[in-house]
Amino acid sequence: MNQIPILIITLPLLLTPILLLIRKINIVYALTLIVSFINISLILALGAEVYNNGSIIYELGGWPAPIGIRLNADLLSCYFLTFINVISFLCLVSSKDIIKHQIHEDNIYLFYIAWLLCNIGFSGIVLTDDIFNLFVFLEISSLSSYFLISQANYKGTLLAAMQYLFIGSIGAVFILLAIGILYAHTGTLNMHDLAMKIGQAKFSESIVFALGLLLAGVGIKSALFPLHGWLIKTYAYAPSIVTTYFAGTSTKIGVYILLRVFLDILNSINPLEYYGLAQFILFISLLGVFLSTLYAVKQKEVKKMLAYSSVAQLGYIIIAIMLLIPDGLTASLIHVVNHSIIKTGLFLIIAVIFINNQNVIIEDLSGLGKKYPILMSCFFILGLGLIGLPITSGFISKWYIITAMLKSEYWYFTFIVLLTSFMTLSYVWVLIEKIYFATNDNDDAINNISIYQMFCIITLTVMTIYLGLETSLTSGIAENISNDFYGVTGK
Amino acid sequence: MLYVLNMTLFLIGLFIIVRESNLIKKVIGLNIFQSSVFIFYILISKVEGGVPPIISADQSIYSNPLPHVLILTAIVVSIATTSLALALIIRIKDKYGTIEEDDIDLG
Amino acid sequence: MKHHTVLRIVTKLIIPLILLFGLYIQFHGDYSAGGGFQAGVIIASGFILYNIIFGLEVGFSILSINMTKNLMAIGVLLYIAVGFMGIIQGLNFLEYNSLLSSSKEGQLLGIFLVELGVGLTVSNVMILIFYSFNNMGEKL
Amino acid sequence: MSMIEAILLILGGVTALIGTIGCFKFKDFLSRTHAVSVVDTFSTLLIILSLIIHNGFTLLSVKLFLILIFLYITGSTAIHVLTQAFLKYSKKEIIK
Amino acid sequence: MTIALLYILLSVLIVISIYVIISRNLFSVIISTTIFSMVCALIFLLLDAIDVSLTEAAVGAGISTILFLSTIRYVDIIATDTKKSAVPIVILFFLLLISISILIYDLPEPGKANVVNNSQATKYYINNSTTEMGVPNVVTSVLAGYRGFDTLGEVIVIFIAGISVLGILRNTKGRT
Repeated sequence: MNQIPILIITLPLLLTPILLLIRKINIVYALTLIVSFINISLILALGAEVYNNGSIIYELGGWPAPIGIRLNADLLSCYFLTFINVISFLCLVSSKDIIKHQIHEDNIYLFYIAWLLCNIGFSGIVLTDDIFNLFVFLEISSLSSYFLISQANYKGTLLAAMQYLFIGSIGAVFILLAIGILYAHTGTLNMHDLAMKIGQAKFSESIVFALGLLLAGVGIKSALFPLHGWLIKTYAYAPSIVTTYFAGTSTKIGVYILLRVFLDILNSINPLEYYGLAQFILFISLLGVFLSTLYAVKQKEVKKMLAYSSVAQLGYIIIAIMLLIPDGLTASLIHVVNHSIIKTGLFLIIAVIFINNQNVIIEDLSGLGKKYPILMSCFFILGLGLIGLPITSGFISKWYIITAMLKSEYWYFTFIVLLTSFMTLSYVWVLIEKIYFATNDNDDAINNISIYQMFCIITLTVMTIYLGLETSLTSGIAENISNDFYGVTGK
Repeated sequence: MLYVLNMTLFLIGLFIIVRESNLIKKVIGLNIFQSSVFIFYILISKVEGGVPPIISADQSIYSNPLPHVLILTAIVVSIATTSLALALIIRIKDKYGTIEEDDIDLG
Repeated sequence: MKHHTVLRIVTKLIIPLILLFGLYIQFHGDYSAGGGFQAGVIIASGFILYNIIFGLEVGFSILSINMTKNLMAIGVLLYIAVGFMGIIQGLNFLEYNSLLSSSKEGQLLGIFLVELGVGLTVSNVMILIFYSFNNMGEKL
Repeated sequence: MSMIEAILLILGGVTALIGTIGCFKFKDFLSRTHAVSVVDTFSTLLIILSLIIHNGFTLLSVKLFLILIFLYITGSTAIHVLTQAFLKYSKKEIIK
Repeated sequence: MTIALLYILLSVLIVISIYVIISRNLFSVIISTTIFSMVCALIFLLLDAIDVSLTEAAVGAGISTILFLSTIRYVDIIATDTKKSAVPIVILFFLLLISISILIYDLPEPGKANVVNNSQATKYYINNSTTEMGVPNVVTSVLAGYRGFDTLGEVIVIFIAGISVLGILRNTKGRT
């Protein structure tokens, strides 16, 4: 029996109570890093095996599918697992100096425990093959993220955490009710079993209700356009390292659930084609892309600007999925990874430089080009990636999205994508102009950027360039996944 | 019809969370909201003429135990959320001086 | 609460009953309603009642905050350790057959240990939450 | 036998109802608690007695008897504490 | 008989939740939440879910009341009226209620949900719990045995609640 899938979840899990017993910051930090690193190597091993031999199914407690819970590691899970854990590891490596300034000393070990648990939640969501188990892991990640957010000492932090708690719980309860309705119609909770039985069950209106609830719940988790309010506040007021972590992972998990539920489990009833659901989401997200880019241009605070930009980029991902063609899915999967890396890098640079600042406004960036030459060239490259200019990975994902649009019936959407790219250019340019061409009047001392933080930022930048030049890695796997999804139904 | 009453409860919970400004009442609304979903699960688990799922020799029809297990887990999640929310409320009162969401001024 | 004679005597009278009921729920959960979670909550509420009547200082002298932290970690560890027993013996995670030679006995022991872990964690978390809510200003 | 059970059960229900009506009918706090506490204890006794008769002398009846004792102790203590609190804080705002 | 009682109890729940909306005194709101939980426990009991009923009684009426009461020691007991207008949201409420009622009309009535209650997993649990596990209480055997991984998740959730409350409330001073 291949034990790797369960070790990815249980190894960090075994560590968390031990960390609570130890409570010494340095040991806690070292152990967290070691286990995260082991986890990444496990995931890479799992990914290689899944890529070569097909998906791995792990039955917990030895009980077969509809009776017990099982894990299912397929290509999509490994794809998400890899980048989420890599980002988590890089953020952890660079976290130590940052959180010393932002989090109460006695809380640091709790902070790392919660971080590990949040990551376990993400891994569990991605790996599980049981729809109720997915809800449980969703709650694990949400609860620990409420805690992580509340730890900053900014003015709006507690309120942001509270509002995220309410909206997140509403989303979770929606998903819970939807699972209940699906269970009432099929009598099973296993995803494979459910996928089979939902096709045989007779059509009923309550399934439509369940779909609506699922869409709302997933939309809240992935900050789909009208439900994105929590994201802005959370990103602006969380501890900056937590913002960095969530920018790359938390909303992508929402995208994963959307893919898994709507394109995999419920595929046999074609949920997205009911009443033009796909078109509805398509137009809403398009509006969202446009409006949030507009907001981003208007923002004065850098974190909020990047948060609005995240909403816009998520809009691209959703639009690409909702084209309902294999190329669209490929494009969205590529963009998920590329955007995560770029956004994590940008937030990480902001977090590293402005350790003590409550709000980072654009003026604060003035003249940083001279103070931190290496960091700012990284910022420049990542900014280019955000716009989608060549030699960066952002270009590749924009390219795939536009190709997918041209292939589908919505070719005229490309204009909007180009337009928003120009708007992105305008707000990224404002930042870069400040960095390189504005003179700073205040002489703040230069922060010591530790070698580890430097390493993480350069890694992310190199990844951006590498994925922009060598596209076979992401696009090869993404094409495999989308062929799996659409190949079966022969669309 | 029972489901309609249940969904009324569901919507009232949602209504309280969305409309109320007092954070404690919001948390109570969240509890009501979650309870309505618990009742939904238990409603579908009932078997006519069944007894509680404790196996004994003189019974053959039992209610469905699986939703009970799921709801046990969900109740735990609900109390965890409630305690976290209440802890945040105490801190909010400490920091902003009020627990009325409308009155909190971030200015 | 020094002058509430009735309250104090009655509390002393019923707390053993509450704890006993909690233990009954914990260990009789295989045969009737109940299990680790319910038992943990009931035991915790008995202890919380004691704290409300006699003051937190007395409570701390019985079960300090560090102790509750340790115990809740040990509860989770117990659960995960039972799960890992399966992996060590080449079976799956949480496969209780491996615990004893007979499969049925192994399952029974596994369920017993797991419920014990749940009960330990839940009761200590509830007590810890109560402490945190009522002991502001002192070092937690 | 079942006749006695039924009568006890109905009596218990009716007394509990009377107690609740009393709780709403009376105006001031002390008479309200009086109505609830006295009548409630009696109705509990009646109901549990009827259930014990229904079950005969089994383990369940012993449990019911324990419940009765527990309710007697806690119920009267609760009312005692409530009244004490009223006497102590009646001039303050907490109780309206 | 059971169904009629269920109607009554669910209506009681609705009345209590409307009282929660109307009342501005947090103390009475919290006590009515306790009653809400007790009525929920009764409903679960009527529907044969004895374990859930016990849990709801212990958690909803026990621990969560204690936590709420611990919280209102620190805050104002009277909630102010919200300034938002009620009319549009009430209209929205009834529109949603009507549309949901139409949508869920085809759900199987309680007691007759055969797809769920004759499903493979349920039958397996009931037939094999005693022989495989030696545990007559099927809920316990499913909870800790067949779906033990969910319960592990449950323990982690409560563990997170513990560490979060500890971390959030640490070192906060100057409260009355």
